[in-house]
Amino acid sequence: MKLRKWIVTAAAAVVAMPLAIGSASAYELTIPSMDYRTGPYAPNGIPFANGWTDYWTMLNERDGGINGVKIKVVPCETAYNTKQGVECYEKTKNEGSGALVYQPLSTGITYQLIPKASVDKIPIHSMGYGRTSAANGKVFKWVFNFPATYWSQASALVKYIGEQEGGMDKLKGKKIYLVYHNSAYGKEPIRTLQELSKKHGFTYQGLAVDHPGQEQKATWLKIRREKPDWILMWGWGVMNQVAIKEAASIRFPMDRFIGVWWSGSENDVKPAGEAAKGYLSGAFHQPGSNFPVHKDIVKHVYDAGKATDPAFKDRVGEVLYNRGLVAAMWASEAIRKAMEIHNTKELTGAMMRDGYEALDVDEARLKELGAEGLTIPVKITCENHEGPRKVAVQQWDGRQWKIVSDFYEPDMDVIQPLIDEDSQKFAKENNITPRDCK
Amino acid sequence: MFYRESGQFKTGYAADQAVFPILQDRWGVLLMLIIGFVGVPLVIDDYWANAVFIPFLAYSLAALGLNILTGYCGQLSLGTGGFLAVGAYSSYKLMTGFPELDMILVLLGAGAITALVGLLFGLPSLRIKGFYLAVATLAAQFFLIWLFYKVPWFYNYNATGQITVPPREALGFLVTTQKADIVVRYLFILSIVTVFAIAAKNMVRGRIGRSWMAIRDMDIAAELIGIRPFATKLSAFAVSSFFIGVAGALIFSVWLGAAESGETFGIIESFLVLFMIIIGGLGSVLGSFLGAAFIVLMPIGVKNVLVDWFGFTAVFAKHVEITTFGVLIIFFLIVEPHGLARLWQIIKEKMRLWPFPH
Amino acid sequence: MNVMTKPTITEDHRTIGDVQMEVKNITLRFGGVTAIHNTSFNIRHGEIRAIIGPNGAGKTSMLNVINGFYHPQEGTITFKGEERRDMRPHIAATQGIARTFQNVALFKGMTTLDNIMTGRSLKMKKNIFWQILYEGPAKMEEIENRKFVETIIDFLEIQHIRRMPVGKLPYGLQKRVELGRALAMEPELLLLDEPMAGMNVEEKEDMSRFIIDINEEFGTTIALIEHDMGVVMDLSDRVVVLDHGELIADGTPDEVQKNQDVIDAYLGVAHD
Amino acid sequence: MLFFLETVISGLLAGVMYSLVALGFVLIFKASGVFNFAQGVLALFAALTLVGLLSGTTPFTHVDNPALAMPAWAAIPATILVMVLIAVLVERFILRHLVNQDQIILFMSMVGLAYVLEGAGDIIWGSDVKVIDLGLPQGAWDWLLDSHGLYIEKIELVAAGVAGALVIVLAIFFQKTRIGRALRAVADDHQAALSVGISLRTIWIIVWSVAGVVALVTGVMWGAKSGIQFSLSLIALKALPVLILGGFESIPGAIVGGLIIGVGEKLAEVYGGEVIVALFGRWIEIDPGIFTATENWFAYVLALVFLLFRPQGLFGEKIIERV
Repeated sequence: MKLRKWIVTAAAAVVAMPLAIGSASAYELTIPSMDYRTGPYAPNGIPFANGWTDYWTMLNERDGGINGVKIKVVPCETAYNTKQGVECYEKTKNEGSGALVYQPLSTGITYQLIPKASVDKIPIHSMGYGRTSAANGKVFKWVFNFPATYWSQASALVKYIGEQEGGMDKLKGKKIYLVYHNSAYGKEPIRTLQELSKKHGFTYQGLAVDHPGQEQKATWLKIRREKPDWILMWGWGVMNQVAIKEAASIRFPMDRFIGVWWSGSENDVKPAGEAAKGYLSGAFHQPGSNFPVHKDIVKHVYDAGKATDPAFKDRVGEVLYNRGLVAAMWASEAIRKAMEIHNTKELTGAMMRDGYEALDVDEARLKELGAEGLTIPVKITCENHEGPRKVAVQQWDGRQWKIVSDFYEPDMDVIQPLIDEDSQKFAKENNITPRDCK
Repeated sequence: MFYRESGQFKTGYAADQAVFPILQDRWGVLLMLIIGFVGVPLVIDDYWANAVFIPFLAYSLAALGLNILTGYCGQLSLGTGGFLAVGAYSSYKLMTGFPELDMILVLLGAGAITALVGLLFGLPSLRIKGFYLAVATLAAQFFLIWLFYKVPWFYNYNATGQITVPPREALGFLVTTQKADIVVRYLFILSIVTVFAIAAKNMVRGRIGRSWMAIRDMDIAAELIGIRPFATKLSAFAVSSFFIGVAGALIFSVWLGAAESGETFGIIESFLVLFMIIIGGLGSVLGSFLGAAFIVLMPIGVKNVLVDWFGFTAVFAKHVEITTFGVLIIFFLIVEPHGLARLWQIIKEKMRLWPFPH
Repeated sequence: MNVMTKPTITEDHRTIGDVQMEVKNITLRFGGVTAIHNTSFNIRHGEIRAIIGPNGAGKTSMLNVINGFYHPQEGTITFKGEERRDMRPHIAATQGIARTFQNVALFKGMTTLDNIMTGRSLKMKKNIFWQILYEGPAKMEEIENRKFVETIIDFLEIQHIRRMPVGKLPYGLQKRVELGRALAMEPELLLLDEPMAGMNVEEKEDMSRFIIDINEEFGTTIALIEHDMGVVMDLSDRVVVLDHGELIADGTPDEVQKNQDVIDAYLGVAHD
Repeated sequence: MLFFLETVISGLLAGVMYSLVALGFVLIFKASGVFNFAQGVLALFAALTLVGLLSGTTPFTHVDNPALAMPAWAAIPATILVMVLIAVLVERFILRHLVNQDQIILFMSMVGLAYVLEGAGDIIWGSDVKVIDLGLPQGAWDWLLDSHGLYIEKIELVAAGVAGALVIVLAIFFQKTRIGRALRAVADDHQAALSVGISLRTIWIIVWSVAGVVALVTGVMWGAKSGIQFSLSLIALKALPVLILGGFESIPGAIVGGLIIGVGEKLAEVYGGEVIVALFGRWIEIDPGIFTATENWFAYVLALVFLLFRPQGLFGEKIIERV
């Protein structure tokens, strides 16, 4: 074994691909950053990656890390491509003292990493994306998808629609259409919506748009003809911008057009300009940069010249930026919890997982973090990896996004059976015995 | 000096027709096989296996398949990604439909199904040629990807259309999923690729290979000596698709473990595999391997050098990598349009004569 | 016109047999242009038959009709006793008609050896599974055919270029390789389209020698198109003369040479 | 019926957008036999450059500096200048070295070029979604929608107009100017072009520059619909079925082919589901949404089927093979 290790090191050095220039110096918390700042989805990847990275940099600069331990962010460019994502994972997982958590940022990459995570003992936080049934912590020990899944979101958005219509019973006979990206991601809400349509008696119809979605005239002609009452959209990349423009062109009322939270960023509405006014989308955090934490970031990161993307300064606080920031914030809290549980400052992936499972960020803690009201309180348990399951609706007012509704809870009567079914299927296929969460 | 054929006399046509008529070549190949089967497993780790060796081998097989169609038979195809997807999805259906089936049979089955699909999409080659055919194969690419999203039967009606590999064994060894030992997975894919490479070499040096090349070089003349163009083209489509289908099954089951049709087997795959055979060498088995090595290793190499050595930011390095990729492709096309395999041949010629230049 | 119909022994002791191919009333049109008009002639076993005529007379089109590449609008082709509306390339190939081309149609990316081996395609029957295995039946078949090909290589004296890609060979050698590929088919009827075009005197002599040897040693019937009248007159037993797609003369070299129509055609006298 | 008309009109107008992309391909293929796969990226690059100049973005740092912003009358010629520069570079560093190579080699070099331009575009101008503001009209044509209930997008009418004008300008250029005639000669015979007294290299540069201008127009028109971003480069894939339908060398083919593809795929997407349900719905339960997202492949299949019946394309002549 020793020989093999030695040969590995030698080979790595000789073939000129330094995998791990292991700094033998002080322990650092290794946080990989699966960026996608290139490729067709770069416009969405850049703000998220900046939010994620800036928060860690801010912790280092302001507090000297977490409990005195410095954080090392290891960026790796995936270009939103599954294969490059796998390469990134393999490259960064042993970096330094070992990666602590992965935020894969793509449904495709998440599916790749789920089986790897349990073998390599590194937790995955697919925040609001990825495999929905991973909410079942009994089966998916290493995967977390709080604060809410696509299924929960679909249900919450239908609740919002019901409220707007004057009650869930008013949904009967209404038409709700789903315009979705023809991919695994886009198909996520279909089953939930089908179940809900049975329950509430509305008509559901899915209209797929193929990647990349530059041309969707026919889809919108259909919508113009069939006049649905509401449209939900699971879109991604250029598809969002084109869809919003087309909707505006056929004069579909924007305040009856709701996107998933990946279809609700500044990028998506800007090309449509004024016409996008009133467009809605799901959200689990506030946009904007008026929170103390943002001020700290600008002060300690941008003004101190420590930012990876200095040109981004004016855009701090964009929807996707805040999403990256919130993700990093929860991860940092999981680190604190893990250190507390295991009473050590040198964490491993396995300890980090325990930290995530014990995560409890309430209002008070949010305030301490300088993020009061930025997002919802999160509490994770062994069996529930989805946490709070709360979704609000935000609206574009022509200049910025604003949350315009309460946070809705999904209809778990419909969703829980779906989660159980899917996770049990996974457990059976992969010979996993569900944990006992007592 | 050491690469000479003087003193090696062939005593029969059998010896003259051997794959590697020159002794040193035989030793070279043997050495490569020993390194591949014995040396690499000693040092391989997750990164090298998952990011370098397994993708390299899987893509070599795909490149080999495309090279049969494009390099040997002259039919330009941009549908490789779609055929890889057929291989992946049919292996998934076989694995979940017949859980007892040995992985080797699953691979062969996936190859056979892909061959049938390849035959179907090869039919237009009866009437259209060149770029027109290439663009027509794009129809296969887009249609197949769409089909695997749209028809739930292909992904066993699960919620999203993602397929995930179940644990399966080949000859009693677990070869799929993350639980399989990485060395076993590597050796499995290496064995499969070796067998297919030998099969390819045997085909291209025999009658069928000559028929393909005859069609490529001048289909009219070939027809007049009794080679039926349509049947020959179709056989190239079938064999090529078989190889690509097995490669797709391997990419899904042994390498990635999960796949989504458009995401994993998109149009970009078609171009990458085409790059491999053009940079490696059209109409060369060795070239398929060299090209796959180049295309798989180049981006990783550039990335590691730029990020780890020169401290570029990941994003800038990625942009530079994309640009460099393009520049290198153009550079290679200009310097040696016949690919790395030809370059290697020229080096060998030089060595044969060394130290006398003429 | 004196058309021979019975088996005859020529001065050089070759046997010229029955009619092997009968071309009857062939008319070939492309759109509005008539390339061949109502032309009939025959080719007999073992003879050397020349097809001559000025440029654009329809000679190459005639060969294309004979081996099935063009499909005439009218007429029939009888080969080996079977009468056909038109010929098909693969039928021509399987029944023993081989051919060379005006502008060498070799497989440029392949070596001399492989080019000639393609000529054996129809003789090799082992299916793809044997070929994948290679060792065993496929190898035996390969070696057997290789032996045959080597005799052709020896016959044509091209041993030294065996392993060279044909694209790089000089023109004269390419023509020879092409002849070799046709011979590898063991044809009964060999069609040669200007086998000596672009050759110097020495090369022409070599080629003439090969043609005579093929005819004498293998007994192969040969139909050739050639512009060099000296060669045609020396080699051929009988000559067909085409002009503007019409047959204007058919007979022995001597007869044809004296024919007034032929003289006019070659001198470019206007038709009326 | 009105809806059917609407679908057809939308299809025609979308078709014009496809034609616009196909036009760039045809120009280059006609003059140099190069299948320019980089045309889509060229459109992206041109549009990025224009936006960069309009908003005064500093190259490489991606910081907007309003003080450096150019007005449109200066930015458009400047962008054209950049496209000419690219033409010169392409000739100097690629085409010149690949004369007389196989078409597939030239094709792959163009894919290589696409990578180079993609990387360069990102490095120079950044990869955010950019909004182009040339005062192009947005939304539906209100009068038509209000009084007749017919929905047509203004931007697409403008695009159709621009495309039409572009074709007329190109036609005049090819028919009436000396260079244009030389370009046509080159398409037939390289030697002939030399005898006209214009070097092949000059011709390549000119034709690439013209294709660059077409790319700029394409980029602006498509960019107005979706914002300017990387995905713009993928419109090249939309042009390919148009090309096989219309032929690689025919400008009228590109136009008519584009229209056919546009109408065909709109009708398929809108009515395909209904047709399938009507045909097979009796026997099996079919989700009427099954036939959505077909726009990526339907055009290819349409072109393919067409090609099987008419291998020479729309305006091609039947080729008689000779040996």
